[in-house]
Amino acid sequence: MEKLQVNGNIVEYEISSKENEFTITLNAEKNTYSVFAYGDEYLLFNAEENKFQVLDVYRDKNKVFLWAGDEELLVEEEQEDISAENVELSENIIKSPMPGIIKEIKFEEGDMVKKGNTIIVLESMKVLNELKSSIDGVIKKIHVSVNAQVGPLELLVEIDGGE
Amino acid sequence: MEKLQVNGNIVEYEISSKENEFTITLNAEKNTYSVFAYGDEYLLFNAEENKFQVLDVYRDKNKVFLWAGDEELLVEEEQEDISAENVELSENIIKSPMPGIIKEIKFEEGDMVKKGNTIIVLESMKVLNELKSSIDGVIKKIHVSVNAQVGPLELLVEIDGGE
Amino acid sequence: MRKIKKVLVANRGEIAIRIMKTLKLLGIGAVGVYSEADKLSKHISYADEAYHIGEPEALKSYLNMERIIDVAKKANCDAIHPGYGFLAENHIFAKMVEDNGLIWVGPPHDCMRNLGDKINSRIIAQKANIPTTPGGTIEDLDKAHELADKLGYPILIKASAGGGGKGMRIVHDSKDLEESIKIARKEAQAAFSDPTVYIEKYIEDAHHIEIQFLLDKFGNGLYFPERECSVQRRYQKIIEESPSPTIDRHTAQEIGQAAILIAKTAGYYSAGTVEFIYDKKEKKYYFLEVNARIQVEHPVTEEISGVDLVALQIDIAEEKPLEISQNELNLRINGHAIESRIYAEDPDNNFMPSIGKIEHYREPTGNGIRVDSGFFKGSEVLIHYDPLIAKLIVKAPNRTMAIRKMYAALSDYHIAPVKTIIPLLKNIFQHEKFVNGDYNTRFIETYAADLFNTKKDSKYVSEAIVMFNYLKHKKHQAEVDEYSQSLQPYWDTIGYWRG
Amino acid sequence: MRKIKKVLVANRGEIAIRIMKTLKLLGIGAVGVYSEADKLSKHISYADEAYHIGEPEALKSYLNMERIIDVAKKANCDAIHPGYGFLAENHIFAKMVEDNGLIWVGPPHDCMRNLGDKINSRIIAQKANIPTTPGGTIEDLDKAHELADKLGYPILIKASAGGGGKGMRIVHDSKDLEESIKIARKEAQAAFSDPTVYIEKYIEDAHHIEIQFLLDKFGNGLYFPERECSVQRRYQKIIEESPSPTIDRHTAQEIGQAAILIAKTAGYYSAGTVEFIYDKKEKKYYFLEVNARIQVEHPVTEEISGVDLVALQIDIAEEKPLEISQNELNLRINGHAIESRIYAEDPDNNFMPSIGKIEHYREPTGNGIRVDSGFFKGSEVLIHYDPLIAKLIVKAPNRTMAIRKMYAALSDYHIAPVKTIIPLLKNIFQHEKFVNGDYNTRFIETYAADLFNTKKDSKYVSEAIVMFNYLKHKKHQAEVDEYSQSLQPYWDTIGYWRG
Repeated sequence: MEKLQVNGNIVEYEISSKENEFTITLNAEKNTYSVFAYGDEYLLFNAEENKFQVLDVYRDKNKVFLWAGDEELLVEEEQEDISAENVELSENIIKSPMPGIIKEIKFEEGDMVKKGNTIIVLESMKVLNELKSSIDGVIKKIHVSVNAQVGPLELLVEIDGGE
Repeated sequence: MEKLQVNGNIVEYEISSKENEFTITLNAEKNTYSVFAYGDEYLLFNAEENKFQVLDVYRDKNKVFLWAGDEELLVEEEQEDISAENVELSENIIKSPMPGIIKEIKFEEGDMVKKGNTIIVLESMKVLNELKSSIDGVIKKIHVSVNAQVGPLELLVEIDGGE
Repeated sequence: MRKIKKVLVANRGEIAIRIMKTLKLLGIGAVGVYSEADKLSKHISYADEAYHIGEPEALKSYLNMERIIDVAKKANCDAIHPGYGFLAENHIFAKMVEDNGLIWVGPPHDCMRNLGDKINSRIIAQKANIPTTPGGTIEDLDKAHELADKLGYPILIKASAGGGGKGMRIVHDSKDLEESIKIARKEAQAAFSDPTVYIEKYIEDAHHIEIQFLLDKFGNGLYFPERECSVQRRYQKIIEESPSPTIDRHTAQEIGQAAILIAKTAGYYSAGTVEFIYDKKEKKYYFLEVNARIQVEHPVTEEISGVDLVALQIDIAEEKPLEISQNELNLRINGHAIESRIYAEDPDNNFMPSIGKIEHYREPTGNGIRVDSGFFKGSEVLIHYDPLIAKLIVKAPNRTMAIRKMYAALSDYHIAPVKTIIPLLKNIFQHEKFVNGDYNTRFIETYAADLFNTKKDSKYVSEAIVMFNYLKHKKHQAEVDEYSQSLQPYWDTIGYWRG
Repeated sequence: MRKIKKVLVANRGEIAIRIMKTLKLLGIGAVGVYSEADKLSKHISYADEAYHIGEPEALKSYLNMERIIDVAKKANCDAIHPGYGFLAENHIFAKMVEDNGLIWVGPPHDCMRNLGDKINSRIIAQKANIPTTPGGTIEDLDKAHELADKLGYPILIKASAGGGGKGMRIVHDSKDLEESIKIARKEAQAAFSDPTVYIEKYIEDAHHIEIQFLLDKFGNGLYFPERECSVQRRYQKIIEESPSPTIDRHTAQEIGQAAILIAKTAGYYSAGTVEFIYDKKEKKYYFLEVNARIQVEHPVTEEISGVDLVALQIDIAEEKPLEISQNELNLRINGHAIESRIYAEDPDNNFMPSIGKIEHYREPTGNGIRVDSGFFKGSEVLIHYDPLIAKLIVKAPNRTMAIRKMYAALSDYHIAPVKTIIPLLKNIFQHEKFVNGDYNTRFIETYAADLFNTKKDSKYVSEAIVMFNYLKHKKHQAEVDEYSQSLQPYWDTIGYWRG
């Protein structure tokens, strides 16, 4: 059995191939497809069922974006889920949700803040975004200054939750 | 001096390059272009004159088709002109001007024919084309039969001009 | 009224795609068919299902009536749309479709039979008191000579079952008459399985003007503004525009009404076109023939009127009445539309078809630019079928803007290494006579010296040479890069590929 | 009358391209400008000449008035077209353009000044006896509280100089009023260099209905069928359609006439749009603001009317009179058009802009599908500018067909790895409420559960896995092929490449 992530779901399958012909077993169902170049896309033909499907693809390292019919799919090699360990951290820090320019910093290091207080005002594409604290605590460290340009997911502010 | 054929005309030029910057001297005029990828095309920027030109290209072996502005250009490595020796031959033979199917052969080997006589009727894409003799002479050899499918520039009939 | 749920499109290429697109918009299932040679052609991807129907040769696939009807029944279709060409004007097939309990998206088969015969269709027009070109049938060679002499050379020989210039010959001298009749009969036989030909007067300052019309089953009719299709090569249209720069609005209305009259006299319903020859010198129009099908150039009419002719064909086949009046239609017409046919032919070599694979293919895009194409990168232009790669249609507020848009769009249409008539088309749209609307059916031959083999000096020689050298460099570089990359195949680290 | 020969287009992206295309059709020269970040952006290739005007930051390039006017003079332009955004509604720039002897392709600058101030424009509408939403200016915090309490929460705070949702805040509770006014003032200052904001009643079943109009310098006016732009995120439109499914033809006419009346009262000429809020429950419309420019969504109107609004802006700037009457225009309207804005934003992550390079880019094509795009493969979505990649416009004979065409076109629009709102748009066009024309400005929030993060089971899992494996194989194979090819470099036999 091999594994891939399709649209975030892990899928187990078996596959074998001969030239451009691929036989895949998925959920106990076996299908054989021939793969052809078709303009800038691909055509998969399932001779047994007389069914064909056109797919446009883009490969980005070990991810493949596919467009088939009215769907867009994302196929990836299975990856460790690393988001879990970040969840806790995210409580104590404010990261930039998007690239932008720091327009205002409402507190200083050492200030007490409450959950929901706006800490930073970030301008991105002419819209002001209020970045709020998700906990009660004390501002431990401010990593940016007003008018600084920041990239996506940059660490802006650390807040000490007091635990 | 280097040579290339542009739209069939031989052009002599000098060229040098550094990274994506090309300096070309043509007809005693010197220009420097920077080449950039531009979508699926290319953009050539002439900084000195603040001029740019978008080019679409297709390379077929040692030929390059280019599209620039409202022009289509063909650039080739210089080639020997081999058409001269064929001129004489073409008088004595009939070749298929395009792929098609032989619908009718109006003479047999040994028959006398006159200049302008239709020798072969070739059907291509549902249109009947009359292939005529360009000399007076005798049919020496017929290489095809009725209903045969022929490719482009295949030898169909040889005519002996009597010289 | 009846509801069509699934249609078999008995065609290939751009027209099959164009029909299937409308079927989807109407929520109707589309079934495609393909010959062996068309296994990977563009049209099948627009079908919900597609079926193999035989060998590449049209006779064994797209003209295989039994096979097509079998597929339609097997796939549970309730109707067949024939497109143009192939079986579109075959009344035997139309009848066979209906005898098999399927709906024929087209005119009644007996009406098709009557109109399909050009000699007979002239009689129908005469019955409707619409003028026809002087001419007549060929009883024997002597009578043919007599008629031709009376009309005066040059004369035209035309296939009675014909269309699209097939089986048509122009004869300049009585000594060529016999041979020309013979050839025309053979061509007619080959193309239409009917060798009958007839003779027509050849009009010198002739304009090909045609009227798109619609008739529903309740006698409601609509005629659209005329299309002028005078730019032709080998008697086949390559450019169509609407409205025509040749005739005035009063004449357009007169011809439009004549078209409806003829169609009604013939007992027609569905979409159709009446073709006329307009003699500009004499300011007279003559009935030529009725095309009892959707035509190649129908998009020109769609663009200036906003209607979807295929959708209306379906409506009529579903026995719905037409919903707009002639007056409403007249008032909504706006702008100017032109179509160029992109044929895979070498214009500088007597329009020799250019067979082979399209390796480079880039379509123009933009507001008011429509490309109805049956090809993409990697498609083969096949010997078995018409060499029409695509139709390029532009729409703009007026004729001047439409011509400029067309010229720009043609410049942006990049096809290689297959040759196309794009260079000729570009020359036409830059030709003063065309731009001034001053052209007739002999335009291409008259101005051949301006239109063919006109290699101008290029403005981009330096750029072209730089590009050639750049590509050489890049190729070399790519090889070096690929080589070093192959030493550390990131993608294949797991290396579990099984052959 | 005066003749414009060369126009500087003071903009970037799709609107710069769209304007330049029309200039070419009119035989007018097009001069482009670009910031450092836009050196290789798509719009410059549509210009006959293009000039670098400064750093990526808009303030130092596209908003650099002196620089732009310098370029226009240097390039011998006789007019400037501002597009939308940037300097389009800057009356100071408009005046500067005219003071420099150039033609401003837009309304008179004093009229722009009056209308640009939303508070003032409400007064103009009231003078023309057109209803405005209840609300008023903010003198001090107490008065603001008083007014808000009178209107009843929620209320809207809007920038007087504003547009496009910038500087706009909805306030649900009096305790948030002060902070919201502060934020809105800052946003307004940042976006429009003017912190003035005002308060408006918030209408629950609100529809954003707007009227495109044209006025020439001779007092001739034309209004077009209304556009409904109620589908919004962050108070910015993402879908526009015309005609609206909400109002009837009588109301449309009434609102159209109101628009002309307001524009005339303001002393307007050129193209413009009057925005209204339509309260469906109360069947009442209120004047909102005038957009004194060409708008993002103008193609929707072009598609159903056949006019070229940019060409008509040029005509009016050339002091030509409008050539068609209101009645002629009304009668030529046909079909239904919809526009989707393709923003580079992640709809499943609070519309976070998705910055970066577009590596895969494939536009939909076809009859009645128009893509006004400023991007291609390799383009960067830049932090400095609006994340609008393109506008996708469809036209079809009716709304049902238009929605189906839009859904198919969105499915054929392939962009990666930059995220776009295409998945959201597809969900909207499949949503029963939208399909039934039953939506208002709160549509997206109301049906958020249906529209976001809706991962359906895929029908193509097998095909996707096969393709993944095929590509792996192909990559491997390509490396092997390239390697063997590099051993016999056909192309480089002469080997004369100099580095």
